[in-house]
Amino acid sequence: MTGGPLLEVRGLGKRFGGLVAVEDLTFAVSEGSVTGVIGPNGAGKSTLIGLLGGALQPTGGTIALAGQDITELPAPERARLGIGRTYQIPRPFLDMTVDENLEVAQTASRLRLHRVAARARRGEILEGCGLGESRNWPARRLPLLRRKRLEVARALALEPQLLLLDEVGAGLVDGEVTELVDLIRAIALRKTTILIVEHVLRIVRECCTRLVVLNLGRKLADGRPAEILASDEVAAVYLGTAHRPATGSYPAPAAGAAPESPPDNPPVVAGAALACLVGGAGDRVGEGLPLLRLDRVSASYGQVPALREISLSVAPGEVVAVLGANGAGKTSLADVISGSLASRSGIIELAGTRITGLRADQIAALGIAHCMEGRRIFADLSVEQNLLIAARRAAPAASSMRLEAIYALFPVLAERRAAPGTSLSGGQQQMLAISRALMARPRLVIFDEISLGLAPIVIDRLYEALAGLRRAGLTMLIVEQDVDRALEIADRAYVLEHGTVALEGDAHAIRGDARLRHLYIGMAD
Amino acid sequence: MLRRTVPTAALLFALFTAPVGLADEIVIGASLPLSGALASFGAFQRWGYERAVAEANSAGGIAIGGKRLPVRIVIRDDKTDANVSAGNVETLISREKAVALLGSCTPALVNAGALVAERHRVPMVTGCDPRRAFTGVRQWKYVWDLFFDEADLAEAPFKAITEAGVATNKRVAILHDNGPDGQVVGGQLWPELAKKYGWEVVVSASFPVDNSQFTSIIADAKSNGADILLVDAITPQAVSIRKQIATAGYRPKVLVIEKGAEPAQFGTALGALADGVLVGGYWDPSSPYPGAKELMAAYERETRQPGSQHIADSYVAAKVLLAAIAAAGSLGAEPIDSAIGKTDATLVVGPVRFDAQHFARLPIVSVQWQKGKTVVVWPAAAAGGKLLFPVP
Amino acid sequence: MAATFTEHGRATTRRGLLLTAGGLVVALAACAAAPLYFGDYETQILFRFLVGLVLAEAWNLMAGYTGLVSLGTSSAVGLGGYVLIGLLNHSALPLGLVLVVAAVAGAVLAATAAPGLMRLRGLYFTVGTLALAEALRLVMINAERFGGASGLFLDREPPVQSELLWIATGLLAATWLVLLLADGSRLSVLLRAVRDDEDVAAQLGVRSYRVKLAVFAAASALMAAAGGVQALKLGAIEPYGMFGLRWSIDALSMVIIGGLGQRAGPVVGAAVVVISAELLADYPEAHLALTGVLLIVMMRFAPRGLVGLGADIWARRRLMRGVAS
Amino acid sequence: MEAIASSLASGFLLGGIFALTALGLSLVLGVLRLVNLAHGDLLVIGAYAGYFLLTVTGIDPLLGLPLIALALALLAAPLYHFLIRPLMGRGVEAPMMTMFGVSIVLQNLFVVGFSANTRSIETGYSTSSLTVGPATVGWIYVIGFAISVATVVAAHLVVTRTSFGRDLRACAHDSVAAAVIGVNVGRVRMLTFAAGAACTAAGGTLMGLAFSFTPSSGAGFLLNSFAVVVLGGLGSILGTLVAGITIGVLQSLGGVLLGDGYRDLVALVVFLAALIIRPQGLMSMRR
Repeated sequence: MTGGPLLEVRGLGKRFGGLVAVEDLTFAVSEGSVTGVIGPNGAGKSTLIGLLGGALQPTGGTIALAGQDITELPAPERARLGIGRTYQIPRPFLDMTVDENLEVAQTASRLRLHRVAARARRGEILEGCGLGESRNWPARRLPLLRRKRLEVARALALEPQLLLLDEVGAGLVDGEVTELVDLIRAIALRKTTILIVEHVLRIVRECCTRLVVLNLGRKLADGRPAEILASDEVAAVYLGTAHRPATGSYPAPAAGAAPESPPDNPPVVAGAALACLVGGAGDRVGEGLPLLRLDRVSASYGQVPALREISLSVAPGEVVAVLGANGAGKTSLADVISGSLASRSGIIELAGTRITGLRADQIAALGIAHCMEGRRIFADLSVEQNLLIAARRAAPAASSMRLEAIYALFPVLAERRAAPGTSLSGGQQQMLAISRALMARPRLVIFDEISLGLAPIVIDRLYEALAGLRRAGLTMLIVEQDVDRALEIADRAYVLEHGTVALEGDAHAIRGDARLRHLYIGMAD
Repeated sequence: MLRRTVPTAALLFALFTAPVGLADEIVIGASLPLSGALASFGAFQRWGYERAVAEANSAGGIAIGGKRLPVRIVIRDDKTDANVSAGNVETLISREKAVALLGSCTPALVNAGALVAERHRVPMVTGCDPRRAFTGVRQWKYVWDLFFDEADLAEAPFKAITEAGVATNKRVAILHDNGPDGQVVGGQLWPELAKKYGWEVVVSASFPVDNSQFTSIIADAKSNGADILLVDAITPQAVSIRKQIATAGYRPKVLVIEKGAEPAQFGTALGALADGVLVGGYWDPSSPYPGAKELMAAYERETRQPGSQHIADSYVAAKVLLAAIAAAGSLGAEPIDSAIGKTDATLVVGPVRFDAQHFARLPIVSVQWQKGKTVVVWPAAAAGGKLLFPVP
Repeated sequence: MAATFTEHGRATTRRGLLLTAGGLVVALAACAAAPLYFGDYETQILFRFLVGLVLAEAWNLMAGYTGLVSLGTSSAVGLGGYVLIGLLNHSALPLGLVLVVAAVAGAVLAATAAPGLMRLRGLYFTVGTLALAEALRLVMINAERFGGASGLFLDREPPVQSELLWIATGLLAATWLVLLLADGSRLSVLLRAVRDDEDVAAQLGVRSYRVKLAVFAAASALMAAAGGVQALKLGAIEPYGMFGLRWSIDALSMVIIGGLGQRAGPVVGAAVVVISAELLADYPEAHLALTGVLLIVMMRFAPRGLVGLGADIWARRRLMRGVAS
Repeated sequence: MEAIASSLASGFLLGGIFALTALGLSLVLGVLRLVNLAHGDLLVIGAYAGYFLLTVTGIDPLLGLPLIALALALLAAPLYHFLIRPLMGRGVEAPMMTMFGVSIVLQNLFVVGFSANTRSIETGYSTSSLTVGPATVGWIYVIGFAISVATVVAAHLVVTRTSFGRDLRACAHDSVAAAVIGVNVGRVRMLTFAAGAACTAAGGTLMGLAFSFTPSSGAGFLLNSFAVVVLGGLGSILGTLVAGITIGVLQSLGGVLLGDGYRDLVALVVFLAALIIRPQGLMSMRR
């Protein structure tokens, strides 16, 4: 099935200023193979994709494609040689139709297809990627999952020799992953060489013929997937030990493998120490009265409805999970509560006070903190300034007390308190984002997709912190892709579908509800 | 689409084609810089033009074919842009059916409009365009200009200083803008004259008309010990230059600032710092010509603003044009044009007679700022005071 | 014209494209025949409209199609004007060829500036073009060889009004031809890809630099030719007018007022700007202030330009009618 | 020698004043992403304010500087509220064109209200000179430099050290995230716009003292400020100071070497070159 080396990377290095992202990396990819690149956050995986695709220029080493040195070639020329790539966060041409998105790649590619043949080929690719129906939709209308497929379809329209897939599995639920695996296998059958950067180990395990493990920009291991995934060393840096393999997305860590260098050794923080971060002590008084109540709230982005008449409530001290497939309206719900998306109708109340129509900052002042999707760390502020900015109207003594509590919760932030916020790794940025939400001493925190794109060990770390906050009595609304993680910590859950509540109830009950799984799988287009 | 567009377009065109000059009035047009860098000139000219027209109308209008017709002047703003000036003149001719035109100010704006008038064979009388800048464009047939000759302006300070018999080291520094007239006066004439008068040019520099800093040239002039500083610049730059001379600690004994130092605003802006500055002028209310004092008095009474010589040449240009229309007794371009050419009158700026190149030369006097006022110091015949020397 | 295009500025079908082309030919024929049924005045206004429209279409080609928002229109206009007058005065080339050379000069200017300017993105590009235009103006003011601040005069008589109008119509025809190519050919997806996301386009094999350069050069060529036609009409040019910021602002405001990226935007915008400037010039006391107020009001209440506003009103009326029936 | 020294010293000091005149443009560009095409006209307002303060009330414009700044800030706030705020989030062109409209209206108001005459603020110190070693410079340049540097440094401290500065930087980077953590983005933007106008007005008064001005002087001021802002890096405050002084010195070098006619050209060419070599500006690494 595999031939000679199609891609050869020798001594590849990339520095950003003083930061080493990739260092002295050497590996080869043989023709027709599916190679997986795995590693914890900040290992340099996305940088590698950038270097191979030509978006980034290496600071050392060479890259050869089919024997030709392409190190100096700019991105378009590499694409014309047959390197196609996808983006981790999909970047479709929003103002074009799905079909036109593919046409761009065809028009620019080295193959000059006739109009009719090109059109037929696009149809074929779109069908193969499950986008046949949306062919003439504007890409703007596509939900996230379909955008991810469009990424792949568009890269395929280049008729690539080498396809680079960057985290195509991130944020997908089980059923969706199955479809993706089938798709990748189908592509591989067409003799396209594939390089996958992936966190979702199921994809790696089921698709790859070979694995490369990166850590801190260097190659840690290289070999057959079964061997690599069984290796203690790999398990230690990559998988951590804390999390149970609940869904099968994560392989069981090798027994007894202790992490050699745990990223942030989680100290146990007593609930009492966190108390200064939890506002709304008085919220408990009126037992039975919800802290947050949404009554038939609708919202839309432009003409596209995002939420339809959603009703929901969160009691003081309660942890509520909001679940649902991509595009179900979870993030819109979070945005509507915090005021960053205007509602069109319905009522939102915080402890009986109507907050509908208030500005985001007014809502924040009333005690709702929103830890937004994508972290949204302020690049121009240091870690500590990122934290302090959220402690508004707090006396200096109170803010420093909160800072201390945060630093106890996430010691790594204390170490890097003077560093610019965006110089942190992805996991650390997420810690900062969570901490920033807490600094306001909120009565209610909305956590939106805090696990997205993070290594399992980091996610473990974050959820431990959330568990601590729960013990301290913090009211939380957790918007999460990862059903098991969320249901593990939540008291109750709502499952959204097409902007409405499809299912709600006790976390236990939801977890066992057959409809949950059905909803998810049914959602996968 | 087209079904809708055509009627709409037709309607729009009809909207601004409506009133054309019927034969019951005489329409003359002018495009003036009422906004932009030269807006201050435009304001003076507008007043001068309108006053002349008002006088004609209060005298009962002008007789054409035995019938006295009122005069209507249409003024459009050219925003100190030559492209707009040309466009305005076109509109004045084609839409307003102006039988004759009055000019804008400064060579760039005047010439742009004048070329359009010439092409459409519509007579135009203008001021504000010095001899070489005007006659250098082409041999005009329908456009007439009354203004000073650069040669006269350039030589006036030389004569004034020489005749006053004051002692300088005869080292001269020249700073001039590179506009058409600045180039002629500062770039060509002054160096030639310096040679003729036996002065030594130690610094000669040009700068764009809208330049704002002059520290290098001034420092250069200062370190070369020039007693005489000749400057040619428009008013905003003239004010800046005078201030920068002071801030550089440079004290020339003779300071000439052509163009820019003429209007009253120069003195207002600089106060005592204006004193001693020499500038050539073609008109002053104290000029010994009929109506000079009255004209300035009328301006200051009506506008409550200090006046300028530009009210005089614009007033006279309009007077000449109206007189020519009256003399022609016709609204035809040829009769009016030939009547303008025959102008021979002594008006508020002095005797006006056009030469073969369609230019009427206005005599130059040298005035000096003294105690916040301008005083004619040369020629002796017209002088109202003595030359202040050295510059305080 | 607008009807046959989608909102994204692309002809949906080949038939639509042909219809559009047909409509444009009719419009051009109407312009060319204007001197027959219009008086001098209307012909002059039409000429101004045509020159403005060419600038606006060219500007829209850059901003609306590839996202290059330029404040440097005047550099190409001025260059075209100077090249035209210079060549007419000092060579025996026929006028048509001189106009072509002026256009080529514009393209060369773009190609020369591109290696630097194209490195700039977004606001930086805009500011860079502004700086380029100002630098060029200052060079011309100081360059005695090219007449310095006094400028140049055309040695011969300029063509008569109707001929000028035909030349301008021809230039508009060329402009529309370029736009039809940009709209209808396979190139159009490349243009829009570069506008949407240059990095992604590059990863798909689009040589975005070349695409942008082609657009920049084509637009500059058209602008330079328009400058040439304007100079031909004036017969006298000087740097303050030909390289003035006004050209840049005019082109930009025409497109913004008409509707950025809207196919009919430049036509509507050019008509509004030229006609309102003409009407308001009759009130010299107020016209500048009114121009400013008009611009502010337009920005506030018609952010997608008049074409966008019209489309919205049209859509709402249809909706209302739908509800009623 | 003496001429060169004086020229360079003047350029250096003037460059400091340029930094102040550009500061407002830089702030507004950084926080609101607004290309303020009326910036030059705000400078002219500052100059007129200084002029009329002196001629009408007799208050020295330098003493009245805080008053002028405050007045402009109060004028700018409604301007933001009614014209710019509704356009935020609609791309750069619409607010840019709005400010161009404001610029046209302002120029027209100047002509109507104050006539088109050239003005200059006349005080004793605005025309007296100071000689240090081989260099002679105007007192006003020295005073203006001191005021400008003090203001720019103060602005830098406000932005980097205060909680308002923190809010401001957060808004500049991600206004939605800032709003969600409780920053009143609208208020921060309005204050930034007003503070920018205040700095601009102060700069305008200094320009009026050092030079002359007319209703249409704004365009020249605007281009100069643009050069400073871009060279310094959009939105960078200390960068503005460094860039202002760099441009001032380079202009003087250009003036000395090629003549004052090439002053602006030299600055523009350097500015273009800098823009192309380092689009982020000279000081973009750290604020």
